[in-house]
Amino acid sequence: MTTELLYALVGVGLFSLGLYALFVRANLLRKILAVNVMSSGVFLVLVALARRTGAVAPDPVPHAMVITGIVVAVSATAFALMLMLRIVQETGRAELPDTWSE
Amino acid sequence: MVCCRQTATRLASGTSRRGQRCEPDNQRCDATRDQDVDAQNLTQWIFDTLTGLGLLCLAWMALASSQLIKAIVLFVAFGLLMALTWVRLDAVDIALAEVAIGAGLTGALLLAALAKLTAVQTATSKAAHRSPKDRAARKLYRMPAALLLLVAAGLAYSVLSLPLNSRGLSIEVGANLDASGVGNPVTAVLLNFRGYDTLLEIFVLFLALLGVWSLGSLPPHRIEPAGPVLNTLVVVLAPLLILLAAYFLWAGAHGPGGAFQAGATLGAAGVLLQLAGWKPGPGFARLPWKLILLAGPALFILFALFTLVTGQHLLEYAPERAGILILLLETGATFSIGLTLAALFFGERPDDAEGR
Amino acid sequence: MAAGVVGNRRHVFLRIRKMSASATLPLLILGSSLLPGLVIFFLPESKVRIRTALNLSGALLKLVFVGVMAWGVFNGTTYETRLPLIPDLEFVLHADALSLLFVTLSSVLWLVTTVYAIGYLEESPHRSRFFGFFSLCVTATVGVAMAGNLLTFLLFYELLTLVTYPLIVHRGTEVARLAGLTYLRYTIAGGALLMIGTVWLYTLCGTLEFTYGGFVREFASASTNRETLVVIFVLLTAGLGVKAALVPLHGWLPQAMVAPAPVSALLHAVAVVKAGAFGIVRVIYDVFGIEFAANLGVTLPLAILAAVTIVYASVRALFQDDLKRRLAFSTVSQISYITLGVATVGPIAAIGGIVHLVHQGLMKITLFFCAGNLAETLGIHKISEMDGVAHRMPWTMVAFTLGALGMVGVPPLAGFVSKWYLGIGAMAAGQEWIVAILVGSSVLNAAYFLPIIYTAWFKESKGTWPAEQPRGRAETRWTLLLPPLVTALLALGVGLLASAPFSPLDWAQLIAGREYGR
Amino acid sequence: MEVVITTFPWEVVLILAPLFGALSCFLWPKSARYLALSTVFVSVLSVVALAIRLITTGSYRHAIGGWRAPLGIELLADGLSLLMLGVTAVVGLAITVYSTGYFPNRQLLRFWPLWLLLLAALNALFLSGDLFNLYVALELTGLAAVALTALSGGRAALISAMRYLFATLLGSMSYLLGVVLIYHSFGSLDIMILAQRVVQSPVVWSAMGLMSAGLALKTALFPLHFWLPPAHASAPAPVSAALSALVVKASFYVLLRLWLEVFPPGQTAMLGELFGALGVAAIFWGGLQALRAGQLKLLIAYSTVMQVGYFFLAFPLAMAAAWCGVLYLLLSHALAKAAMFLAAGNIIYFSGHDRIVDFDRIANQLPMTLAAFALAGVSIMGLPPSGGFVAKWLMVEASLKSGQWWWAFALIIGSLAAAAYVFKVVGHAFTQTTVRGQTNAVPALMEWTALALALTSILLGLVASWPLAWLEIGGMFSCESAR
Repeated sequence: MTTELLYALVGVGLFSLGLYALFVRANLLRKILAVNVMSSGVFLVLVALARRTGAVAPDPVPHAMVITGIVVAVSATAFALMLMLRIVQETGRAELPDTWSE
Repeated sequence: MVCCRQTATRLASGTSRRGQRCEPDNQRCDATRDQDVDAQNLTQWIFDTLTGLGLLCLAWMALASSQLIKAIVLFVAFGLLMALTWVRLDAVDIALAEVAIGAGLTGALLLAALAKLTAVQTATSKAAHRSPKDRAARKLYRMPAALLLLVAAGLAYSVLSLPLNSRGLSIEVGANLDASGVGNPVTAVLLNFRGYDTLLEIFVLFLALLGVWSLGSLPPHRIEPAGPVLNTLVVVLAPLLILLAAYFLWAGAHGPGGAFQAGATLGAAGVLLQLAGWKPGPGFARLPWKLILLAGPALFILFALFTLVTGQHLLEYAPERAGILILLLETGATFSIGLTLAALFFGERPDDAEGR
Repeated sequence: MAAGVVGNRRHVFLRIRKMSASATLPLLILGSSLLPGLVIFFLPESKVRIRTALNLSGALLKLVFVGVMAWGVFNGTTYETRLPLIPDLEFVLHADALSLLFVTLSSVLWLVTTVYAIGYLEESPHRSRFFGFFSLCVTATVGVAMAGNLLTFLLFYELLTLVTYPLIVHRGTEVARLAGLTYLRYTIAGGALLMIGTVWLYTLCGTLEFTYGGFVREFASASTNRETLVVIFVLLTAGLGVKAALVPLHGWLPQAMVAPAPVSALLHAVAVVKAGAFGIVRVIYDVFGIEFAANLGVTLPLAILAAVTIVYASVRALFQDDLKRRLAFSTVSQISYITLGVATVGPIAAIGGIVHLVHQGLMKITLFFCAGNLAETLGIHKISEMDGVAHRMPWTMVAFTLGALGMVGVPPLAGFVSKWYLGIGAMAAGQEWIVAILVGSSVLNAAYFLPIIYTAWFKESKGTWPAEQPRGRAETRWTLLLPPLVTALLALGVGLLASAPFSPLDWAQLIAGREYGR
Repeated sequence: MEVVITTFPWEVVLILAPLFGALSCFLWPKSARYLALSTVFVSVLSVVALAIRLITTGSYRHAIGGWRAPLGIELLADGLSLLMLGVTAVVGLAITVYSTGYFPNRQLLRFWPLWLLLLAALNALFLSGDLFNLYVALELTGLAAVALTALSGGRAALISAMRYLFATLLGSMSYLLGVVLIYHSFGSLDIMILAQRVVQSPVVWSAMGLMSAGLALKTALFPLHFWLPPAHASAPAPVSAALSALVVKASFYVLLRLWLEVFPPGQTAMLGELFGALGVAAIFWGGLQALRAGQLKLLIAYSTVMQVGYFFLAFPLAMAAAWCGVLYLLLSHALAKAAMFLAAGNIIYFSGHDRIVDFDRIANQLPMTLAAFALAGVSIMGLPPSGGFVAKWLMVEASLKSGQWWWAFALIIGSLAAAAYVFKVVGHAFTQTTVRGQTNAVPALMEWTALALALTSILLGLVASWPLAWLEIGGMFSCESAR
C-alpha cells in the first residue's frame, strides 16, 4: 500500500461519505456540505494518483484540474447557499418538501 | 526542506515497490535505502494513516453533527487538513488554493449563510423548527447505505487495480514548459496548455454571481457589527492580504501561487472589510465596478478574439510574449475573482439590497 | 466521406430537376386540393365568396387533372413522381388503373360534397377551419390512392387520420369530443399495426414498391418462413381493417356519425372507409399478390371475416332507429363486399369487389346527403319521425329511394351489378357459401331499407316536424338538393351503362385482368 | 469567399460569440435585447458556415493554443457535433425571439446574460473533444440551467431549482470521478487518443459506471428523472423549452460520444441492455404520468421523460440505423418539444393558467398556438410526415432487423401513449364554452415562433436524407449503408 493509493482510497471514502450524506440529510446546508465533501474526495483521488510518477515531480495536469475544480465548487456552493436562503424565505424551512407539487 | 520531503516520499514509494522497480534514475535511492528506510518509512506511515483517518473522521463529524454551526466549523477544519494533505502530496499550489478558497472563503460563505439563515427564519415569522426528518430519512436510506458500501468497495478495488507507476502527462508538460512562458508547470497548464478550461471556469464564477444576483433580495437582516478588536484587526489585515495577493500573482509565474490564490486572497480582504461593517453601495452594480468585475473574463475574451482575427489558434501565445500576456490575463482574473468572491459573500445584488 | 455527402446531395437535386410533365401531374392533383386548403385556413370567416371560389375551383381543377391523367393512362403513359424521403426509401406517387379508379371516384364525389357542404354549413361558425381540413382530407385520400409504395401509402393513410379528426369534433360538443377520441383510439392503433407490418416487411424484402402480382414473392428470401409472412399479413390487414371497419374493428364508425352530414359522407363514401378497403386491395394484389396470398392460406380467413362482418352489421342495422346510425352499420356491411370480392380468389369476384368500391360510394353518399337534408330541413333524425316525409320532401326521398334500392341490389341499379359479379365469381371460384352470404345480406338490406321507404312514402304524416326551418320555395336549399340527385342518377347510370366503355365496371375488369394476368 | 468559409474556425466563433454577448448584456442592460438577438443571429450564421465547411472538407479538429492533444485541448467538429450545434442554433434563435415578448422587463434583464451563457456552454460542450473540458462545460450548462429555472422566483420554481441543482452537481461529480479514473489509467483526456488506448479493465468498468450514472442522472433517465418534471414544469416557458430541447440533450450527447468512441465495445453490451430496459421503463412511466397530468407544462415535462426513454433504446440496438434513428429523434424532439413549451407559454400568457380541462375554445382564440402544439404533437407521437416518424421508422427497423422486436414494441406503445396525451389536450381545445376569467392578447411574434418551430419539426420528415447525410461527416457511422 503506497502513499498514493492510501490517499486515493481516502478520496474514495470521502466521495462515498458525501454521497451518503447527500441522500440521507434533509437539511439543505448539510446537503451542500455533503456535495463539497464529495468534490474534495474526487480531487484527492485525482491529485494522489498524480504522484505515481515516482522520483520526478508529480504530474501537474491534475493539479491544474483540481484548482479549476475548486473554483467551480466554490461557485456552485455560493449559488446553492443563496438559493437555500431564498427557499427558507419562501417556506420558512431549510428543507425540501417531500413532494415538489406542494 | 523540499529536498527532504522528496527523498522521504521517494523512499515511501520506493520501498513499497521493492524489487519490482529499479529504474536507472532511482539508483541513488536504492543504494541509500537499506539503513534508515524502515524508521522513516514508519513515521511516514503513521503520518499518512493519521491524516487519512482524520480527513474521514472530520468529514463524517461535519456531516453528522446535530448543530449547523458545529458542522460548519468542522468542515472548515476539514478544509485545513485537506490543505495539509495537499502539501503532503507535493501540491503546494492546490494547498494555497484550498486554504484561501476551500477552507477560507467557503467557510466564510457558509457562516454568513448560517447567520442570514437564522435572520431570515426569524424575519419570515414561519416556525423554524427542526423536523425529525433526518432520523426518518436515515431509516429510509438503510438500503442505499448498503448499496453505497458496495459502490465504495468497487471503487476502492478499481483504484487498487491501477498501475503503480504512471507518468501521466508530466513528460509532455516538462518538454514544453520553456515555450509556455512561465516556470511553474501548474500555471503553465492552467493558463497556457489548458487555458481554455480556465476561460470557461472564470465564466462559471461569473455565472455563479449572475445566478445569485438573479435570485432577488432577502428580507432585511443584519449581521452583528464586528467588535472593535476585529475592526483594528481588519485595518491591519486587509492591506496585508492585498499585498499577499499581489505577491501570489507575481510568484505564480515561477513558484507556487497564481491568479486563483491571489484572487481568493483579495476576496478574503473584501470579506474582512464587510465583516468590519463596510457595505457595497448600489453603485457597486454600475458600470465601473462591473468593468473590474469582468476584467478577467473580458481580457480572456478579447485575447481570444485577437487570436481569432489574427488567424492563430484560439488562445495561442507567441512564446516570446507568452509570459507577459499570461501575467496580464492573471491580473485581470485576480481582480475578477477577488471582487466576485466578495460580492458572492455579500449575497444579493447591491442595488437590490438598497432598493428594499 | 465528404465527397460522398456532396454526391448524395447532388443526386437529390438531380432527382428533383429531372421531373417531367408525367412526373408533375400527380403532384398537381395533390396540390389542387392541398393549396386551397392551406389558403383557406388563413381566410377570415366573413370571406365566404373567396372561400367558395377556392373550394370549387380546386375541386374542378382536380377533376380536369384527373381526366387528363385517365386519358394518359388509357393511352399507356405511366405517371410517376419520386422524391427521396428516408435513406434508400422514396416518396412515390404512381398512377395505375386501380389508383385511377379511386382517384376519379374521390375527386368526383369531392366536388359534389363540397357543393353540399357549402350549402349545409351556411352561417355556421368556423367554416374556414372546416373547409381547410376538408380539403386536406381529400388530399390525403388522393395521396392514398396514388401511393406507389407502402411507405407513401402509410404516410397519407396516417395523414388522413389526423386531418379527419378536426372534422369529426367540428361541432365542439362533448359528444363530438368523445366520438373523436374513439375514432383516434381505433385509427391510431391501426396505424401503429400497419407501420410495424410495413417496417417488418421492409426489413425482409428491402423494397416496398407496389408491383402487379406483389413483390413479396420475389424478394422474401427463402430463409423467411411463411409464418412470419402470415403475421405480417395479419398486421397489415388489421391496420387497414380499422378504417375499413371490419368487425370487430368497426366500433368507431357508428359513433362518428355525430359529425356534420358532409363529414359523414366523406367518412363513409369518399375518404376514410374507402382508404381502408382500398388498402386491403393493394396489400392483397400489389404487395403479396393474389396467388401468393392464396397459397399462404390467408385469403379464406379474410373472406370469412368479411362475410361475418356483412351479416353481423346488417343485423345490427336492423335495430337502429336513428337514421344515420342505421346507415353507418349498413356501411360497415357494404364495405366488406369489397374485401370479400378480393379475398374470394377469382377474377370475376375480384371485378365485383373492385367495382363495388365505386358503387357503394355513389349509393352511400346519396343516402347520407338525404339524411342530412332531413335533419337540416325538418330536424328529423329518427326513422320513427319520417312518417310521410316523402310528401314534404319528394325529391330528396326519390334520391334516397334510389340509393336504398341500389343497396338492396335491385336491378338495374349499381348494387345489383356488384352483387351479381360477386355471386358469379364465387361460383366460379367454387365457394358457393359466399352466394348464400350474398343472398342473406340482400334480404337483410331489404329488411332495414324497405321499411324506411315505406314509412316515408306511404305512412300518414303527423303534420308537424321536429324542427322545421323555412327553406324558400323549394323543399330545401338547392345546394342541398342537387348533390343527392346527381349522385343518385350516377348510381343509376353506372348500373344501366355498366357495360359501356370507361364505366367503373370496365375499369374493374381491366384491373382484375392485370392482376390475374390476362 | 469559398476559401474563407472552408478555412475559418467557425467553431471558435460559436463559443466566443455568446460569451461575449453575455458580458455585453451584463454591462449594457439597456440594449441587452439587441445584443442578444445579434449574438444569436451570428451563431446561426456561423453554424451554417460550419456546415458548409464540414460538408466540403469533412470533419476536422482545432488545437486550442496550438497545443495538440494530449497536452492541449482540441475542439472536435464532425457531423454529430454539427447536428447538435444546428439544433442549438435554431432552437436558441426561436427562444431568444420568443423571450423578448414573454418576460416582464425586470426578469428579462436577468434572463439575457444567463441565457447567452447557457448557449455558450452548450456550444462549448458539443465541440469539446476533451473529457475534463467536457466536465467544465457540463458544470457551466448545469449552473446556467438551474439559475434560469429559478428565474421566476416563485416557491415551486425555487424548490425545483434546488433539486435540479443537487441532481446536476451529483451528476457532474460522478462523471468527474470517472474521468479521473480514465485519466490515471490511460494518461490522456482526449477522446480520440483514448479511443485508441482504452482497453477492458476493472477501472474502465467503474469509470463507465460512474460516468454513465452521472450522465444518465443529468439526462433524467428513469428512475433518475425525479428532478426533471418539477423543474421543467415550474420554469418560465422559454426556459422550459431550452431545458427540454437542449440541456437534457447535452448530457446525452456526452454519453453517446463516450459510448461510440471511448468505451470498449466488449464491455458496453451489458450496460446497453440495462439502458434499454430503463428506457422502456421510462417510456411507460413517462407516458402514464403525462396522461395523468392535469397541467399542460407538467404533461410536456413527463413527455420529455418518456422521450429520453426512446433515446436510450438505441444502446442495446447499437447499430447504424439505430444511431441515426436516435439522433434524428434528438433533432426532431428538440424542435417539437421547444415548440410545445412555447405554445404552452402562449396559453399561460393568454389565460394565466395551464389547466388542461379549462382549455375550451383555445382552438378559436389561439389557432396558431394550437396548430403549433398539434403539429409538434404529430412529431412527438411519430406520425408521418414528421421528423419523429423518420426517427421512429429507423429505430423500429433497427430493432426488427436485429431480431430484438421487443424494443420496437416499446416504441410503438410509447407512440400510442404520446398520441393519447397529445389529443387529451387538443380534444379539450376544440370544445366550445364561454371563456372564464379575463385574458390578455398574445403577441403575434410569440405565436409565430412556436408555429415556426413546429413546422420545422414536421418539415424534417420530408427532407430526412440531407440531415442524415450530414450526420455521416466524420464517419462514425453511415446511415446510407445502415442496411
